[in-house]
Amino acid sequence: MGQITLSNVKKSFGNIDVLHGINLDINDGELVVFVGPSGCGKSTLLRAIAGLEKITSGEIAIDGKPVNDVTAADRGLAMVFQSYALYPHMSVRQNLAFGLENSKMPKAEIDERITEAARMLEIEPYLARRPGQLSGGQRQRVAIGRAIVRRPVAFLLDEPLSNLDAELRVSTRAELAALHARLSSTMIYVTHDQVEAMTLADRIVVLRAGKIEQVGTPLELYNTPANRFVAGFIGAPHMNFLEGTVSSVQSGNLVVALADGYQLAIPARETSLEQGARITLGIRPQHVTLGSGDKSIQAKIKLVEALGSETVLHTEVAGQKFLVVIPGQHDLASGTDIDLSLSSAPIHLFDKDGHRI
Amino acid sequence: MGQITLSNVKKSFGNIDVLHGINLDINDGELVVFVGPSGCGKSTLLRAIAGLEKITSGEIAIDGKPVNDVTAADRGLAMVFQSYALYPHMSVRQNLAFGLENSKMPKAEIDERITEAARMLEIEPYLARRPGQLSGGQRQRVAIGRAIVRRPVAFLLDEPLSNLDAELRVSTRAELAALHARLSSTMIYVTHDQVEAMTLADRIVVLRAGKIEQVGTPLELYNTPANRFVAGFIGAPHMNFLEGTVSSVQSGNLVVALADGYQLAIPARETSLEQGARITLGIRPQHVTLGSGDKSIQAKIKLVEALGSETVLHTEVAGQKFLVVIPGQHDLASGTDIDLSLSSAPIHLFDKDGHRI
Amino acid sequence: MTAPLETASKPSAVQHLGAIALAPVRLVMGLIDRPLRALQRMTGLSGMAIFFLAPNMLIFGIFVLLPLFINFVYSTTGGSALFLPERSYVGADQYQRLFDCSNYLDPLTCQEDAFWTAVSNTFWFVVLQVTLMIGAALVTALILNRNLAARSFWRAVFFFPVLLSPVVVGLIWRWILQRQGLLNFILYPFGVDPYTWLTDRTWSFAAAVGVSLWAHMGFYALILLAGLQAIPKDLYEAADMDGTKPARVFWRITLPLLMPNLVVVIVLALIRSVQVFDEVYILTGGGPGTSTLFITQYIYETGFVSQPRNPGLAAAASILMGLVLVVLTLVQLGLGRRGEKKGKR
Amino acid sequence: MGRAAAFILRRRGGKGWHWTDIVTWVWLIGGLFIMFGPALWLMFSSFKTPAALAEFPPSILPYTSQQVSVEGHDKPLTLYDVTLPDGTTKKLAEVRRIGLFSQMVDPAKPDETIRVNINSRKPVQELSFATENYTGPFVHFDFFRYLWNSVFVTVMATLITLIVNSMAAFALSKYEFRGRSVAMLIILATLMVPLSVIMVPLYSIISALGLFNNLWGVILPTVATPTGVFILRQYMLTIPDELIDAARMDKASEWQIYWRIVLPLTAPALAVLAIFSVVWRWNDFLWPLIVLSRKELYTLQVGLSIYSGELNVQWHFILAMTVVTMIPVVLVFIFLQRFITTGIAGTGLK
Amino acid sequence: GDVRIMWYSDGVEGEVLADLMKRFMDQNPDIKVTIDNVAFGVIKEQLPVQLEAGHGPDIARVTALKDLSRHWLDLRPLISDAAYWDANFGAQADWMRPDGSNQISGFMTQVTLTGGFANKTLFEQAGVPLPGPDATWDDWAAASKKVADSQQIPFAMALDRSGHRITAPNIAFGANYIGADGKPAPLDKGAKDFITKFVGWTNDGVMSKDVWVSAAGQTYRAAADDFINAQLAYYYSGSWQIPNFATKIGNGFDWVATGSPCGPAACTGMPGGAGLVAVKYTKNPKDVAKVMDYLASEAVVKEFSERTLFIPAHKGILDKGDLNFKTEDPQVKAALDVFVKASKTTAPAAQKMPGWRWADTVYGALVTRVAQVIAGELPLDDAFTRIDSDVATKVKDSGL
Ligand SMILES: Nc1ncnc2c1ncn2[C@@H]1O[C@H](COP(=O)(O)OP(=O)(O)OP(=O)(O)O)[C@@H](O)[C@H]1O
Ligand SMILES: Nc1ncnc2c1ncn2[C@@H]1O[C@H](COP(=O)(O)OP(=O)(O)OP(=O)(O)O)[C@@H](O)[C@H]1O
Ligand SMILES: [Mg+2]
Ligand SMILES: [Mg+2]
Repeated sequence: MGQITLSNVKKSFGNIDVLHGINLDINDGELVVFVGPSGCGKSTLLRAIAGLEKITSGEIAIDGKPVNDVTAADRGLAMVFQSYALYPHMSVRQNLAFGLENSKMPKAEIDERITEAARMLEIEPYLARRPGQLSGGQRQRVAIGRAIVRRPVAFLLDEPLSNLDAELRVSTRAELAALHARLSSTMIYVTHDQVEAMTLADRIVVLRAGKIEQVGTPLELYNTPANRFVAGFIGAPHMNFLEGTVSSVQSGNLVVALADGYQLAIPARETSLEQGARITLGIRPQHVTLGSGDKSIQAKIKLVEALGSETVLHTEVAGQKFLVVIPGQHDLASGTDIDLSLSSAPIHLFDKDGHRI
Repeated sequence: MGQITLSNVKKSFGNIDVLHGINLDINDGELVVFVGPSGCGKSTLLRAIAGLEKITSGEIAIDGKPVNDVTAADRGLAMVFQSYALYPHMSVRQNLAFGLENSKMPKAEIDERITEAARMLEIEPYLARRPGQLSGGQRQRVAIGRAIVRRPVAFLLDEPLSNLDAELRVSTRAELAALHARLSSTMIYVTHDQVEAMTLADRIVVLRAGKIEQVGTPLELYNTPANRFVAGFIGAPHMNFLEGTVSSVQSGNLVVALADGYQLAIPARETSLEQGARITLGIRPQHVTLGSGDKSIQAKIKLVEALGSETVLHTEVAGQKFLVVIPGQHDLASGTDIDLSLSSAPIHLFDKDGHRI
Repeated sequence: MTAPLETASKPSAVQHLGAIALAPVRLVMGLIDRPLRALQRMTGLSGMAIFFLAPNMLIFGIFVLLPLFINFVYSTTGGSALFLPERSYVGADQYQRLFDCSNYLDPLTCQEDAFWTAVSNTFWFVVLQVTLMIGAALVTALILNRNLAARSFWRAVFFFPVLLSPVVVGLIWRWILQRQGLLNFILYPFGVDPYTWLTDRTWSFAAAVGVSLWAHMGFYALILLAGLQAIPKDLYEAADMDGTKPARVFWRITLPLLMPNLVVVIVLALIRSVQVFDEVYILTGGGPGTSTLFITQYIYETGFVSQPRNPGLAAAASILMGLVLVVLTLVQLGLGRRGEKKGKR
Repeated sequence: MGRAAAFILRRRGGKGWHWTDIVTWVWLIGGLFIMFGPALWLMFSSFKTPAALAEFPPSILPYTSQQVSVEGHDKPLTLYDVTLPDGTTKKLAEVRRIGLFSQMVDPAKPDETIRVNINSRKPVQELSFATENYTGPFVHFDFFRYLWNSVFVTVMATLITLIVNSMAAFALSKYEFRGRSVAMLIILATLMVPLSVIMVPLYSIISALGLFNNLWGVILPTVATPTGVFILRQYMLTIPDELIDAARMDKASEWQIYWRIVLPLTAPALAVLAIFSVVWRWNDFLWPLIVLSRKELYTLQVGLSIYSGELNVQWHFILAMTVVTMIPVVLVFIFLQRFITTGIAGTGLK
Repeated sequence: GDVRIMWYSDGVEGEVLADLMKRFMDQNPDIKVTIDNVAFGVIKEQLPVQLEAGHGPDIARVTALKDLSRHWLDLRPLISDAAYWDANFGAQADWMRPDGSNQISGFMTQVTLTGGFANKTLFEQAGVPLPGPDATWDDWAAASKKVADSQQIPFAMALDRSGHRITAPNIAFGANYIGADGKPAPLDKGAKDFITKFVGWTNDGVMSKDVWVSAAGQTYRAAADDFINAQLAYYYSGSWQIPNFATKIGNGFDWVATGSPCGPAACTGMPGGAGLVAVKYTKNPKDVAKVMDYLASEAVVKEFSERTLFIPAHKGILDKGDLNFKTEDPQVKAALDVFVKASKTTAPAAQKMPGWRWADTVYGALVTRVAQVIAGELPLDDAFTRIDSDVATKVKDSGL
């Protein structure tokens, strides 16, 4: 009831190849989040699973049965469209009821489900309105509501919360999580929001240009990204990358020379790195602290962004951009030089092809 | 050149009142961010300024001249629509060029501007496509591009980055900021993203149900929210509120009794609080630390969300929900009791009407 | 947030009536749904496409295609009998006769001089009428689409002539344009001498064009009006924000997005102007001389009026006319196809 | 008043007259005269007597000569404005006309006859509506029966047209299937066939099906109009496919998509087609004339046609009945045209 | 049983017939007669289609009598007194039966005769005397021209745009369309003479050009409205205009029927008219015969004619001359009398035309081409050859 298997799914629009062979197993009841840069094929993949887009080759199976030739209506999934696609001629209530009426549900139950969904999404006051009379966020909530009243075996959610305010987003996210827990239905969730991805996902699938880069639990991806792309993509602000060359390899220790001569000693795992190899160091902005010390580098502040609870410093280290996030509010002027300590920072190493070492 | 004044602007759709008298002065070259819950009237206000929505009463003036009767085309503003509103029959390039051709700009300059905007928004590969052949995020970028190539006296941006991935969002935001700095054009920016609001805004306008709640610089709003609503709305995750009553007022110190008998001593400014007054304490989740100490309370962990760089604890304090954000990853199980220290936390006080004390 | 309960779209009396009238329809539609779902499972989407197309095609096949085919058979027979079994097969004789000309540019050198006169008259008529028709219908639709006071009244004004039967249309205008007609009566005070508009070759041709424009313009304007409504409002808002002049909005936004509906209008206007008959027949009868004799009148006279009738020749002429129209329409659609694609969101 | 004027003369955007406003009003006023004027004149003419109809120069309003009853004459006499030889004018009644002279009396002094040259008299005209043009036909023919037949034909044909055509248009606009272009082509190709051309074959088919002298014989051949399919299909092309996708995700069957999503969103085009269909079927004349040869089955238009004889056409009746038969279609138009302005298809999308 | 009559009306004759049939049904309760009133167009264009398909009414009022004659029912064995029919309607019986048979198909509800009308008032005002009964076409042309010039009216004379109408003067000028084999002969001198003269008149403005150029092909156009509005001094049309003039002219001016002007060969009009015929596909031939018998009976024919102001075909009635037309207008009575009288002097060549199969073919070609000449599209000589070739083609087309 809700297990989805993609085998070598490819999709082209004319001569534009969008999906290049996707292989993925989604377990029943699992909540999988698709992330990836804009235009990488997330929506297309979702639409292919829904049955709205004919795939060019490969196979999609639901609960082991291939569904390539099953129409969208018969696959039994529900979807929240990135563009909402609300029925403009129906009131919000009718929009929500439509799917239920199609499965010949008794009127009373329809009403009950609508009431519940409307309460949950805070759209009760608008039930009688047409989509054209709603704000962007309200429309988006109706689109979510239309999917959840259905209680299908699997949900496909395409950036469902992108137009909601922070507070509503948190509460709706929590409601979705609760719903997922309650119905134990499979969910495929596309989002650009790091927090959503990290908190909701059982597994995150990182897509890039129509290919899967890595699949794993949120912390797996955060702590051990398979490559430079994933490392940069997971975590906000993104990981800092410093280019360097291996200047010496000692047992358990690696010395890396950065662009302008800085030398950085890094505790290295068993490694096959040669001296002189080009290498990239990855350091998350949150793991850098102010102050000089053991492993410290000098940086020049370019820009200071105060977010209230934390401050983001855009600095330059050895001629390369380097972000630092420090908690609290700080009175730092741009243009000043500061010392950054990396002593408590886990350092990720990537070879010249971007693979994790 | 871009100073916008709103005096008592009201707007109703039929008998639905959406804006209830908005007064606001936006200075030339200022970047003002509108935030507020979904459906509070941000888009409507933006559309009213743009001249797309006739206001019911009040006056809108640009550079001191009332523009109530000036058509949108003649107000000389540019807008990014929440719904994009791209011309479906034109290629991306034509979409971008359309506004420029209107002002009879030489072809060479049009090309130059398009090239620049396309580079900035990373949409060069799609210039020849129609909007229907783009992903959601790509469309949104085209919508932004269409506004920025115009270089108008004022930009109106309605959630312009909502469908972009984190990385792109950061870079586009930076580009917008640079653009703003370079053109020194006024910008009104609607967003639900805290980071965007905090980093971009000269001033933030907090709207709620068609009324302005507070106007101020980002840190003003963060540090001294005028009321409970603003306090809860600015900052993510939102501020914790603990309900309590004043149990004693000593000079310079206030003792507040929480629901289940906890007593909390707070350094108070000159205050006119009576003993027994109902009061709300506001504490930001980031300001709470683990461990017992001077001002500490006990909490029970309900849920742990690991975001990688930080961990969000959903706890219960004195029977009320209480969020805690602690940096790093922690192995805490839900259900356990922990001690929270408030010693370093600025505590906000709100009276029973929600006003800041 | 305190949005009051919805009052904006309180159902009007008409909507109530509509709802009551729709209830049985709902029921029926609901009842058919179940078998159709089964059908859909069995046949898939393309099967459903056939299902939706079938009733139309069936009726169409019986009442349009079949007669058309029979008509073709007619064109290969001779004699004056009306029903096929009594007619003799003559092969391509009728076509040969139509094409029997020593100089195609001079109709009088043809065996069927009337046919060629009609062809050339029809050609000029079509060129003139279709261009004017599309222009006028477009302007009317655009104007009626504006936020006018008493919109329905204005719509009725422009649509009114469509309600009149061709006979009445022809008649009114004959009364207006004849020597002692209303027009001369109105113009007289302005120092215009009474003129016999309908016996002047140029004027009567212009009158034929004008009257058929008058009679059918509302029809096309209405199609375009519906098409204009289908253009999303936010695009106009975007264009407004882009500081677009009305003329440019028209050329760059309205026109391309109206294309699918404009194609309807162009194709229909073309076809119907080639088939022009009734009102012009009443108005000018094809005169003066043969200056407003059009193909359909030729076909009608050959097939039904002249003694003895020649249905075979009439059928051949109609088949030729149809062929020309098919070609023209294909060209139109070829041009329109680009527009259609463009209009898609 | 000022506000009313401001409302009526509402213009584009704000202040001042934009050129489009001027074009609009020129077009509207011109339209009022050119489009509506003749029709209005037709309406007035329908109240004219046959003599007044044939009169040159035509009058705009229906006038007749005024009659007076004069003592000593059984019948009312026609009143004239007479210019007497001494240059004065007088209102006199004509007793009889003999050649170039007419004998007239002053209604006040009925005994005295005056001889007047016929060129110096002019009838006194008064506005008078020849209502017998309207009442006459009700006596001559079975008006309500014809009306019922017309209504039946129009309603049935329109309903079937709308359903059958919209189904076909749906298939042709929203599905990809083999033979789609061929079907479209066939439909378009047959647009070219004027009815008069296929009349005889069609007649054979109708007789073969036993539909001769049957209202269904009038209805069926008209309902698969290619025009309708074409109009609807082109309009449906503008409905975003994404809405159909959404409905499919909502487990809607294709039939439901057709009638719950596509049909309502096609309302403007359906209204247009409904108006056309009603007008066409109501005014249909040639084809019903062939199929219906019994007067119990006549539609109004066929009934009306009996006033066209071989050598004489009784225009006064035809005009009056044209006006009467137009009333229902005008009402239908006024009712349906409101649906034309409800284009909302795009608003459900982001 | 049921009897259906398909009937068209130019005036009140439909109501009169309905009246008569009501009376008939009162006397014959077993027969139900239904009158299907139709437009003349239906009779002309649709009835043939129906008849060829074997449908059609039981009785129809038709003008294309000869052309459709193979569909008519032979009433001879069914009617009560064939001799009465032969005696009174025999003169026109040939117009409506297949060539070479002695079938009785029906009878003429009305005979018409072409003839002229003069606007007496205009003549008086111009001081021009009306030409006498033996006046020629040239006399009328000259007189009318004088009237037109003095009274400032646009045209002196008009002749309906119709092959049938122009055939009357053609025959008066000695034309004979019928060849030795019964098929159309090429145009002879008589026809060419008048046509030449006619075209000359239209060019000189004596004859109204408008009515002839205002249509193409064989379309019928009448100039009656011009006459009614006193825009013509002399109008050549036919007896059927009388009721029309009566209502529309009223006492606007005095008008008189003049009979047909003379030509070198004869002074003749063209006969014509509509016949009531029985259709052989009827299911109740007996009842049909009863209805026909009733309608053809002397009293009924007399009443019908008197009320409709039609000239009857019934020889007995005409011979008795006691027709009392129901009108108060003395001009109408006078005019009808003129036509009744003229009907007795119709030239034999003219008498033959209604019963001649190819008459309409020749008429059609004449109208089409002469109109083109008048419109200046075709030289006269070309028109003559075209007329001949048009007719020849048609004859060939028909496959006979
Ligand atoms: N045409 C309309 N008719 C009636 N109410 C409307 C209409 N358009 C908007 N509203 C209502 O006005 C309010 C404000 O809408 P607006 O679009 O300005 O909200 P918003 O602040 O932009 O919200 P969001 O963040 O969701 O986009 C909403 O409650 C909405 O339902
Ligand atoms: N109809 C189409 N024709 C051609 N290319 C298309 C079409 N639809 C989508 N694409 C392209 O396919 C790629 C994937 O699109 P998709 O909508 O799946 O992206 P996405 O991952 O959902 O992006 P976003 O986060 O911006 O929504 C994009 O580069 C887009 O330009
Ligand atoms: Mg997407
Ligand atoms: Mg909004």
